[in-house]
Amino acid sequence: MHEAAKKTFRYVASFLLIVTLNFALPRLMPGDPVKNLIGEDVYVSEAVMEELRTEMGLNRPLYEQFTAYIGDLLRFDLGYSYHLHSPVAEILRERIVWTLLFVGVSVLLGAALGTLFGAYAGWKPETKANRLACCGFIALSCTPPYFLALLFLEIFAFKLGLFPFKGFYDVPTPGSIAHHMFLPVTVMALFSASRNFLIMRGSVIQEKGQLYALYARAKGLYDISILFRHVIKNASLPIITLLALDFGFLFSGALFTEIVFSLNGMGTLIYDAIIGKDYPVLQGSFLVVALAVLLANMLADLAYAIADPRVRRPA
Amino acid sequence: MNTLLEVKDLNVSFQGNENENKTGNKSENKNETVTAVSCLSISIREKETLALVGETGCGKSVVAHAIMRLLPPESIVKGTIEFKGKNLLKLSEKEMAKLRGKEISIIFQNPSLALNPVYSIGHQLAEPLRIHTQKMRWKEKEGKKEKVKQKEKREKKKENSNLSKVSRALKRVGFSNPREYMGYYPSWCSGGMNQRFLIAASTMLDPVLLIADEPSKGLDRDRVSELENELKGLKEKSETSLLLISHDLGFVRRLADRVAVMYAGEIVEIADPSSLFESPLHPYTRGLLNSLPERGFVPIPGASPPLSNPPAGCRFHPRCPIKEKRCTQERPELKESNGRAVRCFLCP
Amino acid sequence: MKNEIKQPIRQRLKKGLKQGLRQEPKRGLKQGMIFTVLILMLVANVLPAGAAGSGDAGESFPMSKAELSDAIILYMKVLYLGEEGELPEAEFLAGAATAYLEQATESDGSVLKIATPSVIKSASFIGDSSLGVFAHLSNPPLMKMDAEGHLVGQLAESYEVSENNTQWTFYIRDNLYWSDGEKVTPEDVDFSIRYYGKETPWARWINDTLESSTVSEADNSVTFKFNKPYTRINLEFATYNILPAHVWESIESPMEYVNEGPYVGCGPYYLELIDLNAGKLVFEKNPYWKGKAPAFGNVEVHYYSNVDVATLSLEKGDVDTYYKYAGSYPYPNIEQLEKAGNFEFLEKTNIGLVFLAPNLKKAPLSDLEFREALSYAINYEELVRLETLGYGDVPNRGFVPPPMEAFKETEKLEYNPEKARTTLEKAGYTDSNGNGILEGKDGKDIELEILIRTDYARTGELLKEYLEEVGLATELRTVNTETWFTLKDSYAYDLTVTRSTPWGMLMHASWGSGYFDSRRTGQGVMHNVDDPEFLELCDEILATTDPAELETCAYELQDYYAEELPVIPLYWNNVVTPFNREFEGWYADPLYGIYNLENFVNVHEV
Amino acid sequence: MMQEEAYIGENTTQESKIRKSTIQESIIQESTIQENTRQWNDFRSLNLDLDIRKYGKNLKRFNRGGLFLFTFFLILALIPALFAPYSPTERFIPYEAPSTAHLLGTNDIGNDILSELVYGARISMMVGFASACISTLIGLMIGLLSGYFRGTLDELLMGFTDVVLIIPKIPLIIILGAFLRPSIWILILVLGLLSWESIARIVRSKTLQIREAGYVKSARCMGFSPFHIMVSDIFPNLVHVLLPKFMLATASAMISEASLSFLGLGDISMKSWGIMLSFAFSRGGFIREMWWWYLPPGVCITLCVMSIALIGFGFEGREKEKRGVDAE
Amino acid sequence: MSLKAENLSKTYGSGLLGKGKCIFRDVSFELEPGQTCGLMGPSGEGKSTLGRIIAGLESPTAGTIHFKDSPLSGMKKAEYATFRRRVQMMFQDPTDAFNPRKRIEHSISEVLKLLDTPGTERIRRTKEMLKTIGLPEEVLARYPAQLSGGQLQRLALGRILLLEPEYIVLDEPTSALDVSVQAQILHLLKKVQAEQGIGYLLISHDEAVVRFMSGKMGMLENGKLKVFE
Repeated sequence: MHEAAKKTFRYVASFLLIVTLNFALPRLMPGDPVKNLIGEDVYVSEAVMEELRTEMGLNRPLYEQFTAYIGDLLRFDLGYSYHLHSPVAEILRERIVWTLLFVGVSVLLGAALGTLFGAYAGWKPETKANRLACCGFIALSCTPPYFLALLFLEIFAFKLGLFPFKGFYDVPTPGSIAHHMFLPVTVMALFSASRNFLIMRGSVIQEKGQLYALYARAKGLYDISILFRHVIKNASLPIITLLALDFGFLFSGALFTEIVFSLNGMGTLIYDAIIGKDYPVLQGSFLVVALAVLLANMLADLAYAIADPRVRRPA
Repeated sequence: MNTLLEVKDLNVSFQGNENENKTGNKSENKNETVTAVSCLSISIREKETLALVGETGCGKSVVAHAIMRLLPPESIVKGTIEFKGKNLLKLSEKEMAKLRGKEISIIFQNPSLALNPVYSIGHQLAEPLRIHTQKMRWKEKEGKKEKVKQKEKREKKKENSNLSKVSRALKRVGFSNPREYMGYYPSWCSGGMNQRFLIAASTMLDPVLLIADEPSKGLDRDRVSELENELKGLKEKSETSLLLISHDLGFVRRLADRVAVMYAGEIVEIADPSSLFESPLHPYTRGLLNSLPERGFVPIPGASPPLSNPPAGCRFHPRCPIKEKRCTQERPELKESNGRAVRCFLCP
Repeated sequence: MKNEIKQPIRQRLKKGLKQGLRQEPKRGLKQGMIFTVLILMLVANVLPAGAAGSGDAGESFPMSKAELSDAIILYMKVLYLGEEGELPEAEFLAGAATAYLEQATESDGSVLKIATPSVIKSASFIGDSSLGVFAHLSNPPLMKMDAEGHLVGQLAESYEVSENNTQWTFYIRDNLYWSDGEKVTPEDVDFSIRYYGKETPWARWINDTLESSTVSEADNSVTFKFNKPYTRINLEFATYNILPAHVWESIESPMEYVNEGPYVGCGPYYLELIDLNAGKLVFEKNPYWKGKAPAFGNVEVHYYSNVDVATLSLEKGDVDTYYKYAGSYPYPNIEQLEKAGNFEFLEKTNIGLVFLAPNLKKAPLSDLEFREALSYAINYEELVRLETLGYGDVPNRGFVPPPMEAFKETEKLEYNPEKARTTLEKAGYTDSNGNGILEGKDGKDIELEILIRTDYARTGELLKEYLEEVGLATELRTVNTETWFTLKDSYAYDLTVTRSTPWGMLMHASWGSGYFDSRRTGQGVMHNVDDPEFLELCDEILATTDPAELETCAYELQDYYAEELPVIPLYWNNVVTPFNREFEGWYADPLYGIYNLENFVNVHEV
Repeated sequence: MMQEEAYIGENTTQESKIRKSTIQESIIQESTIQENTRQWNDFRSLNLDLDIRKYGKNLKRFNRGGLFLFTFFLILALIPALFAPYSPTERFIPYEAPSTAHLLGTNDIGNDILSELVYGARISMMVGFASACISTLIGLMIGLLSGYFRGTLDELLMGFTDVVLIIPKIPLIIILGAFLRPSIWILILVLGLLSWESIARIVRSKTLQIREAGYVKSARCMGFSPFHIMVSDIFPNLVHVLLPKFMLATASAMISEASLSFLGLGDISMKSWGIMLSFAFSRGGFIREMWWWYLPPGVCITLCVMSIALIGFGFEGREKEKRGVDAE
Repeated sequence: MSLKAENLSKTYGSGLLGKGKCIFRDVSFELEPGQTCGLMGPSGEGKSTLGRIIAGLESPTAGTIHFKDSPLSGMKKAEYATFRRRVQMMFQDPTDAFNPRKRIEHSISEVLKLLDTPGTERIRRTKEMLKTIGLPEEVLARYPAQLSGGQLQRLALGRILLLEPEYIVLDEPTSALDVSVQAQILHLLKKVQAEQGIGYLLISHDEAVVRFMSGKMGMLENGKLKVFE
């Protein structure tokens, strides 16, 4: 129980730190958000700008802004985006659904693909096919993501004309969604898979050298069944941690894929918010991502406790 | 009594590591071949306990792994290992897999690591049952759909019978409430408990040959005597032959029917325990016994030679108190006389 | 919602799927693909959120969940059970898959599709700036600019200005109807203008200066009376979209009003749908449009967050033309499109241009001679060749490009490094310590910091090379647009490369003056000139509506540019718009390029 | 950029396990586990290590390929003049297709692409190595301190590390990239300052392990100062963990640099491969299908990163193999 | 002159929450120079922890250690430095007794440097030490991985002897070794004790070893120490 309390404390501390960072970082950025609000080539008098600044609460002292910010947070009010003309919470709710769909499917596919191939490649690392797969996945993980996305787009959407160029759908039907999401999901899944692959491979190589694997063989298990009956469960433990860590990366890291495929997701939201200094959106989405990662980490801890009996040893 | 296992001229060598050692001693580590076991011949009769005794690094565990064919594929194994008349080294991996766990079982020296940390004890104990009864199920699968329900029932029954078998096995190794322990995981239990689980798992299918690889290593005195009783009980109750590999002379003395002493990859002496311990022939055996506490910790000077570069002639000659000139040049053979064998020119 | 589709892409996909199934060698791959697509469909279907993108979309599912899973099972059977009987089933499935994409479409006429890199970030009709431009089609402003750059009426038939320039009367056309059948009235115009003034920050000036407005039912006119003279109201009102009063009255804060559509409009089309997730705007024909009947059932604006992807989709034929406000189709790709063969190009000199703005508040750029020398150091021809690939011209010293009203032919800028060097020497900038870098008046090495927005990275590189050629050390600082705004506002630069937009060239006292008048602020504005002569000129222009007077002032202004070099234009460029050969009748105005009402009623299929 | 964490890679296995076990089990149990592991390693080294050796060999093949590639790129970076046919700033006819004069053609302002590519190696690799140096240094210090002193300091440092780990990196880098002048040095600093957590964690867990080794205990017992112990006893034994991590940090920094360039946040005065690539996209190389322009920098990034990563993996593999040899 | 432990207790894992696990309570004993005190008990009962506490590597939860009649906790820096030299500990596992990345030579001379021994003196003392422990000089050039467990354990002892300790805590010094080597080490330990008058605290689970070495014997069981003479 003691450890659990410590963990909880650490999570809470992390959360508070994130909230503070979240508040401070966007405000440190240069540029006058009011000007960004008005738009290019428009003449506005100082008085009007001042008025707007007041309206946005940007000219109050920092600590006042901070208390107001915390207060709003407690009311689940993430503020209002003057760029996107909606309450941030609403925007986030809308976008998150899509990003979850997009990222979720990719992560699941990637995890499944990476784990399976990685396990097999780790089991027989010396075969040609596995060496090739390993090279391939390493190469994949070493490619800048946007480069891969653009290449995919050129080949499959432009050259072969199999998939559309942009958007989550053309008309909101499952068919259209599937058709539109195919390429971005493939790209993301490949990335996710390459990470999982390398870890799984290393993990299996390490685990299969353990004594229990040898004992499994001594019990009469044969070749690949040792992998599936004994090694894989041990070896996939680190994947749990990775998936949790991945979560944040995938939320924000989908950015490049989203830009290339013109997807209206969290990644582009964050990117636009940074570029446009849309404080409320920036804060809101950072908060959501950080919370998601925290949550994922907590879940990973739990999952770990369930999957690994070494952790939940009874007193 | 029939001979169950006959090992003849077993040679096991490992290809050394070709890349240079990080510590800088390039010349020493280059392309060396480690011959872990050379010209080893032993036989085990049915219901017999043969002990293989020797110090760390003398190659005794390699023998065990060679018999089970658990050595990595890169190792070079020569000679014959005949088990019930079949040469194990000639069997295919699949055929060997059928033997492992069913006919020949092994208990590893480190029970906590030999058990899979993420599966429950019950699951792991039942595993040999599942593995070695699978063939039946395959046949069932050929049946048609109408048999599916029956099959399911049978499977459930099988699972239940498996469970009861497991709990019986656990009881046998001294757990009064096996059902509770079946839900435990290896990391929750002490080394001694794990040792017993391991024994239970390995003897689940009443193997003809049980190999115990340093079972007493790392255990407390109390635990060792428990283990001793365990093995004694096993010997009495079942038809199992035991190949006991250990460095603990006292332990061996109490359990073995015959003892083989190994030094630097070779067997230097084979004898029954009483004659071995009372009148050891080989100078190494003598030295070894003298360094025991009860004989006043009289050490053998020097250290064991590296297996990668054994001395010429008798491998023990650099440390031998009674060596002669020929000991340094010629290699002695294992000479047998009235039930004992010894590898020394100077011993009758 | 019903009629929007019958895109070639769908058909192509359908064809592709069917062909794919028939092509023996690649069959496995394609089957796998279709299978995956089906699975994805199921996933998407099971996740209700996935389909909840737009409220009423749920009804239009052509297949239920059960049907879908049936299809998948069927498909699996096809995949795994033998070769026989495969084709019909596969065909059925290809049909099933494409049925989703097909979406009940009784087409009436074709669809005009426009690709743009200007992303719509929010479904806010008033709030989103890109959307504001695209909404000209559905809610045209009062005025517009014709091909020659003259301001003419659009919703307004004509306008009048009072003597003292405070009172502007607009006469509204009387054959205009909103898409809900209501007539467009002067009240709508009055409402819209006041509404903007009240609700939007950028039109706050209206609120501040509009004294009164009167609506006359009789001559269908609206009169705005301001508390100070305005001479460019006709231009200003070429940008404000007119809204139906009866709809927007009830909307409290329009900046925050987010709605995916439809919006009532009075143009030839009205905005039917803003679909952020699909990345498109759909315009539907206005049934009450009394003008020339447009040739297309729908107009769709497809936006892409990546320019390359936008151009790829154009090249692919997914869209018919390309539009970017104040921008051209990327020059390097024109050749590619020409090769593709099914595109024609509309080329027009941009009234906006790319220029080099010196920081006049800081030595050495505050020195005219130094600027003069600078102007000789730049190889304009190479810039034109490399930056515009020939779709541009070497600019005159007078800054203003030819298509603008009252353009005056001033001296062409000249590339003469020798002259640059001698000018610098004469002006006292010499390299006395022999390190190859000229020293300034304070004896220190001149190191110029060139601030560039990422779009002009290459220009910056070339400039650096040119300046170093004549002995001026330079440092490039690339910043993203937003940082650039901050830095140029605090005059933290020596030189900066930026561009003017058409509207920017016209704003304030026109002829680009809005960028340089130090009394102004704004995102793209340099506000670097506080020379009273210049400011006076601006005021003069701002005080008159008389064409002749304006022209004189304009000439004077251009002479000022040429003499004082408060800005060094780098190149005049052309706006090149590719359009699908299947359509004809295009024209472009200087302000909004091809995005004007004329095109949407006139362009038709060949 | 995205791969950043991918390279927690093979080490995560050990690391996470150690993390969990240290958290959940008392010190006694930990030491018995360590003891068990040690015994197992002894055993394995004597009898069964060949499997791992084989694996090591396999990795060595990767390693050799990686080393070869890496040396190639390193030579490019060190003496570009030897390989580049022209100066990277020399201008010819723009948009030339590959020819004998210009093996990879010319770009939009007529620079020889091959020369640009060759000269880009130095900058790309410098970004990678310099930022990896920073992050490794920070990670090493934090990991060492928290692993050696444990207790409250450990709690604080690791808590901090956890928080840093959670912060989404890319947006933060974009913010900082936009905020600060996009000079290559700032970029290096930002990348370096943001990617030390995984190194800190692995160093800490390894330090926790080494701390319990006999030679560290003896050193403490003999009165050596903590500083001396850390520098002279612990650090040398961390090198093999650090080296692959360093390599992987280098690789991910290079990818990050390329990604930032794509978003226009790079330093265009330093023509790295990332900048080249971003120009190839923004200046029409991609749509004009000038694959000889946009593929080479992309492929170079991938290959170079891969070579570095392979060396990193190779080190890890060798270490696995080494552990066995040591115990013999 | 003695090393005294008074009422030592140790509890693990106590923190803000939870009580933690008590390892032993109220353990007191005294070590005399030139004598061996054996400490036995089942594994996991905290023998090693007690050893570490006595060697000053860990602090007890309660109780004090007196070295030459001054308590450890109240020692001044200089005093503590002397204590640090005079009380040493030898560990069970010889394979990790030396830094695997350094030659033996290096590890040894580091210790001598710590003692501010001049260069020539260092060589002399190293040679002397090797003679004492009975190893040839070649071992100095080796890495730990190239030496056997017995050799390493000898060297570990030799390194400790350089510091001229008065007490050595021997934590299972032979249990990782083979019987024949164990005998060698035990004899060496006895020889050194006879020569230099060092007091040993021998921790072992092997009764025979303890009997062979020591006069006094303690049994740590269930957190309590029972002493037999």
